[in-house]
Amino acid sequence: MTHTTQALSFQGRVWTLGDNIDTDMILPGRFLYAIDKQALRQALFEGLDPLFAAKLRDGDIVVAGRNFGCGSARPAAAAMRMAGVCCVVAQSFSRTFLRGAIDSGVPVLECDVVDRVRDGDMIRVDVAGATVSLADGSVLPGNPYPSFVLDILRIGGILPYTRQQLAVSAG
Amino acid sequence: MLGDDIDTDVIYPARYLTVLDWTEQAQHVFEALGPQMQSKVREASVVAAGWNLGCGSSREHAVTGLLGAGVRLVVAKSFARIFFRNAINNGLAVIESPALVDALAEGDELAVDLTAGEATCRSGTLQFAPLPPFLLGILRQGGLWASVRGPGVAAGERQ
Amino acid sequence: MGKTIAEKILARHANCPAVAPGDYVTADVDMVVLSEGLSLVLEDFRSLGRGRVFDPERLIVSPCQTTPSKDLSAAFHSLRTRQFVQEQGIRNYFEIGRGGIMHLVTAENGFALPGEILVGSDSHTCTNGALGALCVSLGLGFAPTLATGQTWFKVPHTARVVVEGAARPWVGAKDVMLHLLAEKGSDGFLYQSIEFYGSFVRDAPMSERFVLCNMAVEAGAKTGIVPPDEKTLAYLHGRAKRPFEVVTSDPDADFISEVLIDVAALEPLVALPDNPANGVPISQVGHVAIDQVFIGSCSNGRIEDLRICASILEGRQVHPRVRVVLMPGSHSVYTQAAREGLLATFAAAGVSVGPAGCGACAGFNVGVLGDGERAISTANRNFKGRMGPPSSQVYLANPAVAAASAVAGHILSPADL
Amino acid sequence: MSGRTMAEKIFSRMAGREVRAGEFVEVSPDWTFSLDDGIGLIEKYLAAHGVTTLAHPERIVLFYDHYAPADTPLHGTIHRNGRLFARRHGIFRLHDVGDGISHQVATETGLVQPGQVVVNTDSHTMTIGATGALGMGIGASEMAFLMATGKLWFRVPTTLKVNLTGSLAPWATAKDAILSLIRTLTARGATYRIVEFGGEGLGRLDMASRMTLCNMATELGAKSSLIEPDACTAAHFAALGRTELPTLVRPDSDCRYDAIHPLDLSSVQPMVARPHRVDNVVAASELHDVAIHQAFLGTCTNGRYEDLVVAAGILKGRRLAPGVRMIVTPASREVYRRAIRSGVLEILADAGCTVTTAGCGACAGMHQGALGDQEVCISSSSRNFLGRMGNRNALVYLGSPATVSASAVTGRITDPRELTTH
Repeated sequence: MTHTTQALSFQGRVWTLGDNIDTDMILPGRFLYAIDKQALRQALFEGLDPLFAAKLRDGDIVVAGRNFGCGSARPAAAAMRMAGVCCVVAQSFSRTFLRGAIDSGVPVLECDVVDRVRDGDMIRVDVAGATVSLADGSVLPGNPYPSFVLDILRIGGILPYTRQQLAVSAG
Repeated sequence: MLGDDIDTDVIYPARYLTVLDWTEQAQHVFEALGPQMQSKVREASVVAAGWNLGCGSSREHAVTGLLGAGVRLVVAKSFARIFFRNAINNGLAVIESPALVDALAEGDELAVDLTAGEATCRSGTLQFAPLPPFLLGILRQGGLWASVRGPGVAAGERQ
Repeated sequence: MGKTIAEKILARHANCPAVAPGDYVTADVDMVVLSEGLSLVLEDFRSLGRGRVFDPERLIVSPCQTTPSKDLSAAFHSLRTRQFVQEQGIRNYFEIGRGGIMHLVTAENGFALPGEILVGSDSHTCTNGALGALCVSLGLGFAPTLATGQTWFKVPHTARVVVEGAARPWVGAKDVMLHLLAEKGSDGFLYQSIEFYGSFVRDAPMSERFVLCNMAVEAGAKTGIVPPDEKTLAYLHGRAKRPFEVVTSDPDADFISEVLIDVAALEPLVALPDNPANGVPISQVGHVAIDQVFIGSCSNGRIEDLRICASILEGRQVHPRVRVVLMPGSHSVYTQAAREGLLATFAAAGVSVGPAGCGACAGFNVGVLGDGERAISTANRNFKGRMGPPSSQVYLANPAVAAASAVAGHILSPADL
Repeated sequence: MSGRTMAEKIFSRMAGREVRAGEFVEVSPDWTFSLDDGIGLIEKYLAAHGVTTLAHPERIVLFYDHYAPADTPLHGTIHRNGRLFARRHGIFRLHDVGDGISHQVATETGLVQPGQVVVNTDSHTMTIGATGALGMGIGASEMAFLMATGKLWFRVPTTLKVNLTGSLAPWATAKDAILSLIRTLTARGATYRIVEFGGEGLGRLDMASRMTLCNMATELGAKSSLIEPDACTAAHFAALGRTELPTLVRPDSDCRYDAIHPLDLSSVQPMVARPHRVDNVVAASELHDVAIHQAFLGTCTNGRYEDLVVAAGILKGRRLAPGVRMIVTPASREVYRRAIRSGVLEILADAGCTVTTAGCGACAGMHQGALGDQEVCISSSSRNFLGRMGNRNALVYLGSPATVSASAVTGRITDPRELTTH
């Protein structure tokens, strides 16, 4: 059973956000049960700034302050990845957002770096090593994950991870 | 060409009633009948149907959606009352003539003179009862609102 | 070293002697609580190649977020949920007209039991911690748990919140939580389990305990728990679906923090837009005209809440410029409200009563606001765009303040009505 | 010259001269009703033509019944704009969320008087014909034109008379009567014409049954429907404290009808309209194994207190069939209040019914109650067109409140007499 794995280090352009960015702001409630998700792409972050989603390009990195993704347990991380965000760095994540990100294989890292970057900066995030390297060469430590969480992220989320576990136990 | 008793739920689903722009409404015309019919109506400028076209709800989108799709004339054996009324008020020409419908086939070219009550198509020229002058007057000016002399002139407005 | 409730329950379900905060464990779950949200992960579940759920008896499914299906997408998800329930032989299925909000239906039917682990997609799964269970939301990553009956947990630190004293009139658990949030912020208890203690909790009816645990998530907590006592056992008597074993924290358990709240000092609070942690005492809210009042949700949609609203609306009329949308938390609450004449009071006052369910809380269903409109809500969240377009605003309050504001047309304490 | 029909008399009063069927008149209706599913378009037309003042705001009433409470941000905004519109123009009244369906509210409050002309952006406006008033549906752009100019053109219609005889057997209702009439006359039996219900059988029908007959005349293609005012009409208004009524409009004994159709109420049995046409009607007893997923009781056709009482009579002490959900949407707040006070609502709730906020509900697939693919619904509403309740892959059958309730108990379309005989 081969699984495509994803590297857990990223180089990308930064978009900074503040504290307490909640999931109603990121993913408006009306989209959770909508079958046609196409309109979701433009409505991402509608609560925060209706124009924000259009600025996102593939490979961008969102850097935020405290309690990112608080509120409802809707799949906000997966929606951000759909909009091109490859990684999210925040001083702290809400519990449900962090679990949702890991389960959907969206690399996120807790690291207090939001005051050290500006929109448009290029940074490197090493989720496995739990470090964020800034343009000025400084490297800041983040919260490391246990190996099994890194395995989940590498394999792309809890689903492929469970398929692998089920195959191993069956094999 | 359409059958009898084509209702306004089939012509225009209720969930798009908030769509106000005619060309946007056009995308939802005949959605209940499936994409094949939808594309046909966009190419046609004349729609023909059997008895009781437009029965059911009074939604005006059933008419303005057709106008948005480029339809200029609707010929039917008979019209439901509100559809007929909405058509005239929005400048969509209507002809009530069972004979003419029977004489038409999909893809035909059709020329009509509404005032004289004359229509010529592949199988020849046919007479039909023209609309009363009062209604022709509204149609000629492109509908109810257009028949009011310029914007803003309303009986209720004190000059 | 003593252990907290969360540590004990997780250790037992991960069958290891003891666990400590920060450990990662894989534990068995006793109950999975779902709504029509089940349909959102069906493709994920099928992709696991396991045809059957781990145990149909340990799932409870109660459609409540978009029901009665408000549009085609909602009808699609409700239908897929029904089909999956039939296919898997899930007996604990509560069709509309018998169920209501999943968390209330779970408690009412004795599926949340002390010492057990209860998981679900919804972030308010923690509500049933009021019955001494460890209740944790898995978000939409619960498909693997449907197949294996297990999931991974990070063992949380536990905080003690001690609520002492007797509340003034029109002050209740909702105000305790709005106060706690205002003090500690919406990430005050990040990743932690909160255990509620104190005379207020001891004397409070079960409905108030559900409110405390329900809003623990708004403070960033993984869950909230009220250690079981005789009131819990009385509630579960005749309801509990299985035998259970009460689990409480050891006296010398290691709590990461302790917060003391003196209820007697509290007046009703109102959380200003756009965060539940923006709570201020109602006397400082000033004149805020409102367009809509929403009464309901898994926070304050129980019969006790409806009784409070009816006592205020009795013989009064809703302000002409205001519309009140009220959705009982469950169908049994709806039927009980009909029996007690509460619905008659609401109808006479001009309240629009809708079917049991989440209602207007999250903009999924009906009761959505228009551009620039303001609502006061007994639900638990008022983020920007929560109940309508981003330009609309939501204030959170307890049921009494909501009812009084409905009459006044602006935010008002019932004491001043 | 022969006598005049009710419609000719009403149009003559409005035109200020004697008019006959076939003539065109410009009239100022006594009442102009608009609904939340039309106000958006109306404001667009008024704005596009720079109209700032309305001709007769004191005759305009707004009703929120199709999207109440609002189910999307856009509908919430349409409601908000409508409230500002009402305040800005000083219209007569706005019936907000939960008050109920326009036709029901206008009739039960006595707002509309016999002989008056009411225009509304809804094809079921003729429901008020039960009180002897003339109700006609029009499009939104035309409604805007009427609000701006205060006048609208109409062609005076001919009239088709339905002569009611006998009286309804137990478990046969006015809905079954109108369904059997539609079967005989078909969906275009009365196109452009007024349907006037009269005859000796009328005296034994209550106001609710009369409203059901007038309501579904639109499914015959009728321009409107009317019932000659009688003792029941007078009692209806007397109960509302209106003893003095305007001169009651009655048809002249020698007026000319296009046709007179007999309808023997005593031969009526429970009927069902099958998808997807309202005139595709068979006796309920002929349908044996049509399983249903949803039962819907409500709408301006059969959502009145009397209809909920019929449902409670069948559901009392019974439960819905497993796998069946029943949605009950009272036609107005007043209906909801009476159902609570009388204990009817408790019976319906105990049986497992889901009661939603007063309004049109699931009828046109615009609010709670949408159907999933391949689902079957038995509904007390008036239309079962393809996709009518929102989903073109679902099937809608129409029946009386008794048939709807009996079917909800058995799980398949059932003649109510099956449940009530043994």
